[in-house]
Amino acid sequence: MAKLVSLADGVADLVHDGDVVALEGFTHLIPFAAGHEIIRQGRRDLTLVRMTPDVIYDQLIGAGCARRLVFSWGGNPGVGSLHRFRDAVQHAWPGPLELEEHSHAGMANRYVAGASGLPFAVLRGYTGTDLPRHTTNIRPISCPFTGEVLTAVPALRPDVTVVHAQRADRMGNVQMWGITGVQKEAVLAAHRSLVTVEEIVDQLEAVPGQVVLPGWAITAVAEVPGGAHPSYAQGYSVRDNDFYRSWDAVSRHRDTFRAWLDQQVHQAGAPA
Amino acid sequence: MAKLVSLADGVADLVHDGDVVALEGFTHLIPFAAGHEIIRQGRRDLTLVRMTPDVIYDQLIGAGCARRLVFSWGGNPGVGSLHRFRDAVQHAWPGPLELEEHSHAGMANRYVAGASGLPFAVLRGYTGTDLPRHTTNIRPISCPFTGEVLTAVPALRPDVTVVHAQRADRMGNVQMWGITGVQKEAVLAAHRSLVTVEEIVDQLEAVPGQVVLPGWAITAVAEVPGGAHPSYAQGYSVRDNDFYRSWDAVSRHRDTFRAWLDQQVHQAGAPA
Amino acid sequence: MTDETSTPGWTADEMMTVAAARQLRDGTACFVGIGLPSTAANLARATHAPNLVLIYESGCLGAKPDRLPLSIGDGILADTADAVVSVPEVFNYWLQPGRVDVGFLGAAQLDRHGNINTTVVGGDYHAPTVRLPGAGGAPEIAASCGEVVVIVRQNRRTFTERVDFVTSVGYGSGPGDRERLGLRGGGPRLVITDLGVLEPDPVTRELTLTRLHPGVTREQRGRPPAGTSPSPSRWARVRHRRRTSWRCCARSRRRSTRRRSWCRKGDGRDHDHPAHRPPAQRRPRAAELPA
Amino acid sequence: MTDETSTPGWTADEMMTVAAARQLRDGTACFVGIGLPSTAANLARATHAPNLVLIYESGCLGAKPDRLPLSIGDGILADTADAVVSVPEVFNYWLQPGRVDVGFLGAAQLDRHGNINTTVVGGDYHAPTVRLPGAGGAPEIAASCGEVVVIVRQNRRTFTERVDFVTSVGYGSGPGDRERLGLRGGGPRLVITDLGVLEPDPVTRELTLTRLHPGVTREQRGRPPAGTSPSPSRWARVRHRRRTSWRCCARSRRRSTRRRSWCRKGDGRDHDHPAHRPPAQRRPRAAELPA
Repeated sequence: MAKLVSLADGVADLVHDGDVVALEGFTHLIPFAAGHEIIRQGRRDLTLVRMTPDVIYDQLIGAGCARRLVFSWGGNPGVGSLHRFRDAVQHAWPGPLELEEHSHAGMANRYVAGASGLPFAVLRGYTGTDLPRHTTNIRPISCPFTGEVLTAVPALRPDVTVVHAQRADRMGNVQMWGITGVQKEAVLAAHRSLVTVEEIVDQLEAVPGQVVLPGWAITAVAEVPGGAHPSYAQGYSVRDNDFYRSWDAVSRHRDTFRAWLDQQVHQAGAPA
Repeated sequence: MAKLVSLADGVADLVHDGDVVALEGFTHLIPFAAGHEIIRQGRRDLTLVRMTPDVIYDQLIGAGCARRLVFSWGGNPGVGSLHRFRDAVQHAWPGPLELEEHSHAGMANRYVAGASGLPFAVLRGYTGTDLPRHTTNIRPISCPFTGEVLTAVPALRPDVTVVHAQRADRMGNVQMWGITGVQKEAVLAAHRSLVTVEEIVDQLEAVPGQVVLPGWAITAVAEVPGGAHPSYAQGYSVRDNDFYRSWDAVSRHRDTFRAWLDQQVHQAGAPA
Repeated sequence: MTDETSTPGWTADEMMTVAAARQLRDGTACFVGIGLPSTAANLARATHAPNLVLIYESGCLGAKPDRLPLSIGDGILADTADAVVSVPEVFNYWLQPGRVDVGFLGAAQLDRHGNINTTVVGGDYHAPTVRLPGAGGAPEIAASCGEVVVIVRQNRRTFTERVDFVTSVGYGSGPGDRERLGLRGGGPRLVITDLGVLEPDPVTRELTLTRLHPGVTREQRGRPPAGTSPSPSRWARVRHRRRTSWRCCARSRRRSTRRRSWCRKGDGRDHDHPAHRPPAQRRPRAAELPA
Repeated sequence: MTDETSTPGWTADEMMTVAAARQLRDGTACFVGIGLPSTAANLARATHAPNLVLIYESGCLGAKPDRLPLSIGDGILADTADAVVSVPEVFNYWLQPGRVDVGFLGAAQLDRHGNINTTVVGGDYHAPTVRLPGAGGAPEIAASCGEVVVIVRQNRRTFTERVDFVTSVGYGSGPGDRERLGLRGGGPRLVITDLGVLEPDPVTRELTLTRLHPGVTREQRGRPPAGTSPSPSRWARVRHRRRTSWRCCARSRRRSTRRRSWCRKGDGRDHDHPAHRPPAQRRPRAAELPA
C-alpha cells in the first residue's frame, strides 16, 4: 500500500543526491511539478533517465541537478533544441553532463527488463548505427536456437521513478489513461516510486484505456493538481503549447533561464 | 482490413492439414465453435498449440485432428483429468500424440517473442526442473552484461491462431475485455488469424479493460454468437460449469466420447 | 488413508483450507490457483487478512470476489480486480521479479526436499503410467514467490523418496541447491496436508512434521462440535505442542531407502526429532529490495 | 538556399508535405512523427487514402485526428485511435516485426546512401559542434519499416558525403549492406526535399534525383496561381519529365571528394544520368509473411 504524502515530503524521502532518477511521461502526464521540487530541494549528481528528456530535463540540467543523462531523444518537441541540454553538452554549463544514449526501442526495452526482473532485454535494434560505439550498454547476443545475432541492452533499475497520473484512491492505487507511455514499466523497474496525481478519490471509476498500478507496487503518492503543466493530464487539462514555444527563448540564454528558475521554481515554492 | 467470413469458410481457408494451430483463450473466450468446425472439416496432423489444452483440445485430440501438442497445462480446470488427452498419451488412441511441454511462463513468452518478431524470449524459468530434458526448445542463455545464466525459449509462430472475442466492427477491428489472456500475442505471432466474435457491430464502443486488435492485423473475422460455449464471453454469457463437470463422464470412455462427437459436433453442423 | 483422517465436524479439505488460510498474512500478495488455494485465500481475506492481494494467473491482480470463483478465469475475478493484465504480464512483471509473497501449489508427488511432480507418474516420460496435467504456472511460482505453501493429501503414492519428474523445484537435493540454481524465491515454507503441517528442517531442508491438525493425533484432546472449524484457542494448543519429526527414514537409512516412501503415516512409532522452525522468511517486496 | 526555392503560392514545407502525402497508399500503415510527417499523413488520410493507418510512437494505433495534432502525444490521437498501447508495445509488437509499411524520418545530415544523422555534427562525439536531439524511434523505424521516406531540406550542410554519426541506417556503404546487417525493412525509398525527390539507384543504392517540384527548375513551365497546390496534371507533368541524376560527384571523383558535398544544387550543369526507378517495394504485411 502506497503512502499518501505531500510532494515536498515525497521528494525529500525518495530522491537522494547521486540517485538514478527516472521521470517518465510521453508528452502526456510529464511530472513537471515533481521535477521542480527536485530543483527546489537542491538535489545534485543525479543520473537522470528518460526516453524523451524534453523541457523538464532541460530545467533540471540547467539547474545543475544532473551529472549524467541516459536518454533516447532530447529536444523540445515540435519546437527545436533544448538549449540547457546543449549548453551542458557543448560547454559544460553549469557543469559537465555525461551522456548515455539509446534509441526509444532500446530504452523502452531496458525498462521492460527492469520491470521483469531480468538483467537484459533483446531487440532488433541499433544495428549498423554508431550508437554502440559510445556505450558498453549495447551488445550483440546470439539466438541459442537460430544463431541469429540480435542486440541486448541491460535492464534499467532506477533508484526512484517519478510519474504523474490522473487519479489515485486512498490505498494508493493509481489510475492513468490516454497515452500511458512507458510509465508502468518505469515504475515497476524502480526500487522506489513516487506518483503525483491530479486528485485522490475514494473510488477509482473504471475508464476505457486505463492503466492501473496497484498501490502495493508503489512507494508513495502525492496529490498535485496540475502537476503535469505545461504537459497535460487527459480529462483534466490540455497541453500548454505556448509554454513549450516560449521555452525556446527563455532557455536560450543562461540569464533568462536563471531568472525563470528563480521566479517560477524557487520563489513559487512547493504546492501546498 | 480483416475479411468478414462465415465460420465454415474461415476454417476452410485458414486451417490446413499439417498446420501449426493455436486456439487460445484463458478459461474465458475459448473458441470452442471454431474447434468444432475444425473437427467437422476433418483436419488431420495438426500441431496444436495452447497454454491450457483443456476440454477444447481434449475434443480435437479425441477426434483425431492432432499429431502433436505444444502446451503447458492439460487438464479439465477444477474437475480433473482430460481423458482423451491421457488416452492419446498413454494408449495412442486414436493415434499417437507427440508432446512438447512447457511452463505457462515459457509459453506466454514464446508467444511474446513471436508477436515481437524475435526468434526467442528470455525468462527466469524451468531452472532445476526436468522439463528441459525432454525438448530442445528450452536452452540456457547468458546475460552479456552480468554473465548470469537465464533460460531461452524459441518464438512460437503458429500458421494460424484462432481466438474468440466479444465484438468486431465491419472493418474487422476486434474488441475483447475481461480476462484477455495471451490472445493478442497469439494472434500477432501467427501468420494467419481467425477471430470469432459474439457480434459484429457498426461501431465499437470503448469498454474499460478492453484489448483492441486492429483489423489490419487480423486475417478474418466470423460472427459466431455463443462461439465460446461452454467457456464464456464476459458481458454475453456465463461459464457452463455443468458442461465442464459432465465432460468427465462423457470423455472417460471412447464410446461415450464418440457418441457425443457424432451428436454434438458432426450432426449439429456449422453455425449458419 | 487411515482412520485418523476421518475427523468429524469438518472434512480434510476444509481442514487444509483453514490451515492454509491462516498462513496468509494481511497485506501480502498471494498467487492463487483455483480450488483449495483460492478458497483458502478468500477465507483469509474474509477473516484476518482483508488487505490480502489475490493474484490469479489469468491476469487478475487484487481480485476481491464476493463469492468463491468457480474457475481461475471466473468473470468475478476480472470484475473485482484492481487491474486485469495479460497473461504474459502477470508472469513477467508480477511473478518473475519476486513481487508475490506467497504462492500456493498442489502436488501429485512430493519428495522429502519439497520438490513437486505434476507431470508424469511411473514408466517413461514418453510412456507414463499416469499422465498428469503438467506444469502450468508452477515452476516459476516455485522459483519466484517469496515463499511457497504446498497443499497436498498425504499418502504413500503422493509422498515419495524422489519425485518421478521434477515439475517444480523445492529444495532440489538439499541445502544450497536453490542458491546454486539461482532461484530467488524462498522455496516451500510449509506443506499443509490433511493430517498436519510439515516445514523444512532449517539445516537439512528436509520436510519435517511440525504440527498435527486437531483430531488427528492419538493424543487428541477432544473434538470440536460438529460443523465448526477449530477455534483459535484450540488451534493455539495444537501449535504449541512439541514439534515432531515425521520422517520415518532415519538419516542413516536414507541412501538405502531410495524409492521407498520416506514419509509414512500411522506407522505406530513416535517421532520426536526436534526440529527448529526456520526464522520467519517473509521476503521484502521488490520495491524494498536493492537491484 | 538558392533563389530557386522561393516558389510563390506555396512554401517549401507545404510542397514537401504534399509530395510526402502523395507517397502514402491507401490501406497501408504509416509510422508518423510529429510535424511535417504528421501533416502529410493526415493530408493523405483526408484526400486519397482514407484508410491509411497512422501509428504514433506514443502508442496510438490507427489515430484519426480531425485536426492536426500539435504533438506526438496530443490527446486527440489517443481519443481517436483504434487502440492505445504502451510505448514498449508499439516498438516490440508493431514496429519491430515489420507490420508498418512506411516510416517517415527527418535528418540533420543525410549521405549519398541514405544514412541519417540526428545525433551530433562536427567535432568529437563527446565534444560536438552541435548536439542534436538523438535517435528517438528512428534507428528501428529505419531498420524495420517496409520502406522509409526521408523528408529534409536540401543544402550543403545537410547533404554530406558521409554523415558525422550514423543514427539511422539507409543503405550503409552500398548495395548488400542492409542484408548483411540483417535489417529486414526495405530502407529509404524516397527522399523528399524542398526541391524535388531523390530515389536510390537500383544498382548502386546512391540517392539520385528523379523529380523536381514544380517551379524549381529553370525549365519551369509557369507557376500555379498563388495559394494553390500543384494540380494533379501539373504534378503529372513533373513526374513524367526525364529522370535526372543530381549527383555532382561523378563516380570517378568520388574518392577524392570525401567530405565535399556530394550533392549540390544550382551548379548550373545539366545532369542526366538515366536512373531506373526501383520496382515497387511494398513489403507484405507480417501476416502475409512466412516465419
